[in-house]
Amino acid sequence: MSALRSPKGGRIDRARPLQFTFDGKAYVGFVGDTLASALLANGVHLMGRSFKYHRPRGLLGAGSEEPNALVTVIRDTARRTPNLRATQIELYEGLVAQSQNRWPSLQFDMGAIANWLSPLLPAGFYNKTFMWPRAAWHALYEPNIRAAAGLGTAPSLPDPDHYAQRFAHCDVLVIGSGPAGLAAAKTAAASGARVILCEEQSEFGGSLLDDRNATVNGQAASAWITDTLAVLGKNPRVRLLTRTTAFGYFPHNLIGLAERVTDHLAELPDGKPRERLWQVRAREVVIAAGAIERPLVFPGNDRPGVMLASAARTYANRYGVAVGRRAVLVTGCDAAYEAALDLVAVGAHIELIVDVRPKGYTPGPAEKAARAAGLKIQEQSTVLGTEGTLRVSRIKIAAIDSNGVIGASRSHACDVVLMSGGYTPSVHLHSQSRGKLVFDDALGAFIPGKTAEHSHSTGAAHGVQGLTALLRDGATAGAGAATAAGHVATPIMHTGVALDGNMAGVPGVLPQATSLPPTKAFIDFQNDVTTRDLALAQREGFESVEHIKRYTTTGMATDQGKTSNLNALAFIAGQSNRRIPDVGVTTFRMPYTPTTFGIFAGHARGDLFDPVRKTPSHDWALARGGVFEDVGMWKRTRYFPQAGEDMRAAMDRECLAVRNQVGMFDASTLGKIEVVGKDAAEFLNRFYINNWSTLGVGRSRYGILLRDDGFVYDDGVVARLAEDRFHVTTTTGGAARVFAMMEDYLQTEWTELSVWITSTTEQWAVVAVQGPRSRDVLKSLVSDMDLSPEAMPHMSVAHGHIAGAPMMLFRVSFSGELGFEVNVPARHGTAVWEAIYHAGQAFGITPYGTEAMHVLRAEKGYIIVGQDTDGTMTPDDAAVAWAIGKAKPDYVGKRALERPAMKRLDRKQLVGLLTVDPQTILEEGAQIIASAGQTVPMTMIGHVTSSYYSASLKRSIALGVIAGGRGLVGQTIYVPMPGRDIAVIVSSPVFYDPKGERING
Amino acid sequence: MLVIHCPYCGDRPELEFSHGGQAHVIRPKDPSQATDAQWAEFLYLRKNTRGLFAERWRHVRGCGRFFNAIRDTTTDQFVVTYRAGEQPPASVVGGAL
Amino acid sequence: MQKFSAWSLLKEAFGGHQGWKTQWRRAEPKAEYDAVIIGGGGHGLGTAYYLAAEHGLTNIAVIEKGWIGGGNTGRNTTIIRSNYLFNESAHLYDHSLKMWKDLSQVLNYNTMFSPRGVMMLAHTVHDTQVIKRHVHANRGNGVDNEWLSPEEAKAFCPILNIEKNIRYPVLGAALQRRGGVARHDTVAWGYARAADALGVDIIENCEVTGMIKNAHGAIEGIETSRGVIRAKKVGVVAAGNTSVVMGYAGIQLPLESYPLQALVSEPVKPLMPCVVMSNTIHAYMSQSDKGELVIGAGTDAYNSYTQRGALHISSHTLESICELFPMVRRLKMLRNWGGIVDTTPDRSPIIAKTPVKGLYVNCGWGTGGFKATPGSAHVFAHTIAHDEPHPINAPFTVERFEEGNLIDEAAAAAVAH
Amino acid sequence: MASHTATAKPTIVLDMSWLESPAHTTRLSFRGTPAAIAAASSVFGVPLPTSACRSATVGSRSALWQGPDEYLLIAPESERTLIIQALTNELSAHAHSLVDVSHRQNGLIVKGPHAVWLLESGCPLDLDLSQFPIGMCTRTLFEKSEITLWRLAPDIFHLEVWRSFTEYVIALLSETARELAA
Repeated sequence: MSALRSPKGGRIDRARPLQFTFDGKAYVGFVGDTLASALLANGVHLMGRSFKYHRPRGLLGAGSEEPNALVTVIRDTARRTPNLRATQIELYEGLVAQSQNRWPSLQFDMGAIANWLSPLLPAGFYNKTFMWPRAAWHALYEPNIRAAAGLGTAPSLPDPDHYAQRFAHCDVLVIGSGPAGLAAAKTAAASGARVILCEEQSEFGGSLLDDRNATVNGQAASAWITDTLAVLGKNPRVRLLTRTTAFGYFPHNLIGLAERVTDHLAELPDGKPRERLWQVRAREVVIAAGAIERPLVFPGNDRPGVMLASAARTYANRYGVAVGRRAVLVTGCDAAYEAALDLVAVGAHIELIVDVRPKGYTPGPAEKAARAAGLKIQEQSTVLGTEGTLRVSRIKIAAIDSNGVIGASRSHACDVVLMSGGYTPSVHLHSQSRGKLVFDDALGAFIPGKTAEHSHSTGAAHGVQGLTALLRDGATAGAGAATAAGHVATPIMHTGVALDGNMAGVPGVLPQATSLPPTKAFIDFQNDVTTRDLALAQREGFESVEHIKRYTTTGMATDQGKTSNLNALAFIAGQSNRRIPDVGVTTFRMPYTPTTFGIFAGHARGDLFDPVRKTPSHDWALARGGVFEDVGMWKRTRYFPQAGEDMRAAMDRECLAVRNQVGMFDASTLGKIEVVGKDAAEFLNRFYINNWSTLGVGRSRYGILLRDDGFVYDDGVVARLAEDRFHVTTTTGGAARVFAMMEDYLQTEWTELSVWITSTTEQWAVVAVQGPRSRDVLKSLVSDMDLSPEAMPHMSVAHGHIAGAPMMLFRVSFSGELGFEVNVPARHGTAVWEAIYHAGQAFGITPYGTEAMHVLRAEKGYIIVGQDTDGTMTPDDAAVAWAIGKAKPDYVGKRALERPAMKRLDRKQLVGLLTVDPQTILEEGAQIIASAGQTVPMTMIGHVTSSYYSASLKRSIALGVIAGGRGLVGQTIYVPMPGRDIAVIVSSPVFYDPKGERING
Repeated sequence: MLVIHCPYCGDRPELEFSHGGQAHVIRPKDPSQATDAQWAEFLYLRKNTRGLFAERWRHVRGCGRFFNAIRDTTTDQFVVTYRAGEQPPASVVGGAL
Repeated sequence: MQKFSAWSLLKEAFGGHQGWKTQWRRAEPKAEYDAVIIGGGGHGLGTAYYLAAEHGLTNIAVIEKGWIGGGNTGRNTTIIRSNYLFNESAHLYDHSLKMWKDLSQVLNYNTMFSPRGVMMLAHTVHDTQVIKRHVHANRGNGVDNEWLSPEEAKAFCPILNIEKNIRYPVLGAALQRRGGVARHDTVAWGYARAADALGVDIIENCEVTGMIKNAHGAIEGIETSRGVIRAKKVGVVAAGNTSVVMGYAGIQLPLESYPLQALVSEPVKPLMPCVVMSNTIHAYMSQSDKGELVIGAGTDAYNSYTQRGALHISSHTLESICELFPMVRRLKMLRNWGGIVDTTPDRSPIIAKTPVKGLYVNCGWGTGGFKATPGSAHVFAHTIAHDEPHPINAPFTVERFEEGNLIDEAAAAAVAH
Repeated sequence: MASHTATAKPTIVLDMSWLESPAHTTRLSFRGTPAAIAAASSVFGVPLPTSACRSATVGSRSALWQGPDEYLLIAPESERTLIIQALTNELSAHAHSLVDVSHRQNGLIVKGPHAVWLLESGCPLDLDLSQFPIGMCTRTLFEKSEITLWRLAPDIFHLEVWRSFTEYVIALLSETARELAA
């Protein structure tokens, strides 16, 4: 056992030692230790290097406020976690930790040259330099700045761990489990309210765990905690969460909690997530987040060994560690005297207590206790500097006389300096919720003011002091919250006995000699922001606290200014002769402490990233080597390559099969909407551009949908199943939005119409059977329908059965061939697909995918909305104006088509494009110019929207849109590609069977 | 994630809703009579109120209904929600309409 | 203006940096100016600078309700690119990109413009078509943009996940090598300092509360929280608050203001050499000079002035980021913030004269205004000085919505089928 | 991603007893006027609830409120034709829409002591019995999938999930259930 570890006491388990390494060196700690406490017990203070100057740094604190001791914990190559605070890393057997931002070693870091160059690197130095020579910024300066910046190193492999998410609801969420939080939870739970109590640390108790002597209702604090937790634990309406940080307060009382589930374990249990996001919707929130001690600002306040007094208490009382053997306490706060007493209790020597408060303050209970204990106290003094390279070794103290004149300095040997500037209530969550802050002059800090949400700040987070007061304030807050949530609650009061040191302090910078001190006085430790930086920013005219923050980066490090913000404000106030509240306060934003990306992502990875929507033929296609594409959330088969085929060969084969024999295609992804009601036709008349009144029952028609701005939005075939019933199809991607748009008009514009819509996209599996032999294939499977052209002409629809399944059969073609679309209830889809495939063998049936489908329709000049159109095209642009029901007084989009720009003759119009060289295939998206040989900027008159090789036509074909394109048919235009202009002849968009004879086959 | 009071289903999480833009924008009964400027106003001009704003929501992952709400755009707190076709309570109309 | 350079820095270092002057004066509003710019963001300060530097208007003021650069200038993800589809947009943004290149030297203020390359990912066949259309259109306009295979994309950004087994695999990418990032605050400060040196008054903590028109309806001045300021010309560049300010002049614009979030990780050593954007799965990421991963999220669905966004929006973004860069999953979000973006129906800006004589407006930048800062300011200054738009911003009128001449980049990206 | 070292893990045997796939049923989407709703109640033999988010069950038939004019009628598969015919015949005088959606979605039963815990991993609603009582039914979300959630007992929930989302919902629930095996 190291000499710094007390023989007994603390909350560690001395019977269970743990081996761990830091920077490759082996150490031993105990169960219950943090990495920080274990290293301290081993005499290690140097734990990190600062961001900018690479100064050696030790621990400042003992909790999540720690700015200095950032390390990387490495479980394996992929499980490497940078920038963890040593104060929050629970020790486990075999823990491997590494220091960061240093090379070659923590003790000797070349980067520390920045410290020697620091006169050249004041705040904003990079704004003023690195501008010459111009090219050097990107080539030289920036790469070096980047390499020097950053802290830890990210893992190089994907994170194999899992992250979970969960929603939770409660009446009262209590954040923090110190005396106020526990009292609040106890009262709220007793009222019958649903309560969640969350605690950032590994065990409940908060500040009570740091106090040796406190009692509650006559019981030792630790025993009271145990009893209280037992009561809460037995209540089924209470959920207790440790290692859980409330990181964000979102609108309407949604609180984000980050629970660390396995990071403290040596062996990762199978099935457990590493961390879990709780999205808690609380009726009322009790914020009992405590207060954080502030450092004092004096020259050399950043040496390893200079730390917060409260941290020394925590290490002594929770972990049984003396942070040093010979300590000097510098304080502007009564409560810090308790640290000196606690340190004595773990065997340290208090060299001196320096009280920096101006004369005239009233000594508090802790100071009186220290005096009673005979500790040496020097009043009305200041610190002029510290010494020591990797650890503080001396401190220079000077008295200040009644005129404020600083006297001669006297140096004291020490191995640790404790400091306290008083306590800052943790108002972060209150502020995140948009609650107001008010400055408490007595405390010297901001406390929560008016709330914006249903929240109750309590305890030290509310500026309350003294154990009994904390317990009462917590109980009152708990009762208030439970009552507001609709329960009958009475505060359960407790009486606490503790030393109750006063937490008020002296924000800002200690008085200094007028000559420049040789060492720096740090305000923001991690980002190396000194008083000189803040002064410079003000000198340069940065007045707003937000400007100063951004210019100097104070408060912007990974601790988000938990220990520095108020000191910065106080310094700025002092410099500009303003009061702290007049300087303002920077906005607190989520997260309270840095929060792992993984918990925001949760399970969403791979197939769980987004639902994978599969059609009934999916597995069949997969088994046959089908290649898929993503269309929205759907997987669609692009093509079915046979052995040795590339995409082009497969497409050619599939296309020719449809043209010459028969092909089958899974069209199940198309959106389907059943429109029912006596006004169904009237509704569709108003909604689509077409005239539906003339559509007979059992017939279908191609419909075009615009938005009210006149641009093409969707298309699809609409069939009339009965006088009052239509089956509407939409594009695959358009299903949801067309449905929503229909509901919008039905519910809010045309409420007089008697029409209802129902989505049937997933009710039907759809197999398109296309090609000259399609009728033959179906005939062999259908016995109860007449499929003859007379009985079932093009664009007809009828009902029957196929392979034992009820069928709605469409005679329809998106290929230009004789074709049908077989609709069967979806659970029959796979069987019917296979039945058609088997029956089709006799006719050479070929499954085809979306690529062949695209070629086939392009050969016929059929557009694909979203490919041949974008959101800027009118029906006339897309050559589908023929579909407009001309006599209709109105339809969605009609009025917009009358706007001047919509009628311009130079609008881009859909045309066919035939390359002069038939084997040249244009690139989709390629631009079109009127004349060859243009230099940049070219006059681009259109672009290629679809382009393929047509195996049927044995040449390339393309569709495109060209300004005034229909007037250019027969003319040569050019598609400029790097190094050449491709000559293209403008043509009709119908390349194959222009008379449309095959469709009637 | 806001809590939105659906006039049919009660308080529900924002995830279940889609926003429908400004409320009480009425499509002209006879668009052919509208001037280009009036049509542009119908299509594009929306109050971008800083303060109480009447807007539409649809409980798309719930009952499917469109409804109206008055929300303070400076705090995101709702004042009231009411069914489509209804007018908001006169006491809260303020500058929202 | 005090010259910034390595030499001045060295010189000042010897004097303990006591000799640095105020970067811009804390000006008191005068009773009257030749022109007043409302809005002290990058666009507004830049407008003032170019009015002074190129058009000789030096009796001008920038009025800012809070602190300069405190709006979207200081809240964005700093992505700079010009690979827009339509000629109008490409000309505007490329004008800007060309100005970025020299901005540090022009302003004598290191804006840390870093042309690290901006890569836009394609995840579907449809994405590929849309992105290639951009590549070709950009080439025709002399805007660099090249198509990369997944392997080439990974070579350019080694941490990019191009495995085929992810939900939306990367099928390719468009790369604009001239694109990149800059340090956002420096743009406001650099313009402020340069404008101040030319005599421009920069007035912070001054909220506009009204507009004053003369009997003929022309602009005569503004009312502010610090009194009436007369002005012959007023330019409004108030981003998310434009509707409110223009309302004082009785003008309603087709704008809606939405919350937009961004976030950064804790700083880490360099791992992300460029900017990667994925419109399909909504993720944007780069790494700042400090080492923070800078990540953009989408807008919330509803109008709001709260400057904050919802948890599920940032979660959605991080899902995508973790899928594309699975080694960042263990890194931590350090800071999240929100801005108010003003969007037009076609998501392109309005940079134009208004029906009120002497009143000009520059707004509607939506989520993409930062990249346009120098170019936007430059053409807006021209518009104010000449009472006529610069040829580059001539198409960006308000009237285009009535006529139907929309410049709708998003609509042109269409939707998948 | 193939090369990382940390994936070798013992296989967990997942307890799937919390999940059940009920037999296929008839599902009808019924929408109509209040009069049609009243008429449908008597024809279907189950009073269609007029309170939001409530269900009614008589024998093997259930009516689930989906919206103020929209119900999901659930009945044994064998009764489909019968019910459709009866409703169509009897309701001809009332404006309504009846659409067979039997194949549009699948039913899933999530049950057992962890049912609520499992559902809370993806459903944003408060599933406390006081807020989501037995018989309550509503469309909602399970992560990125729309579902209809219907409570049959304190620890038994019936989910209706669109066909192509079913695999996703089960996979997510199973992912959460891994913790139960741990």
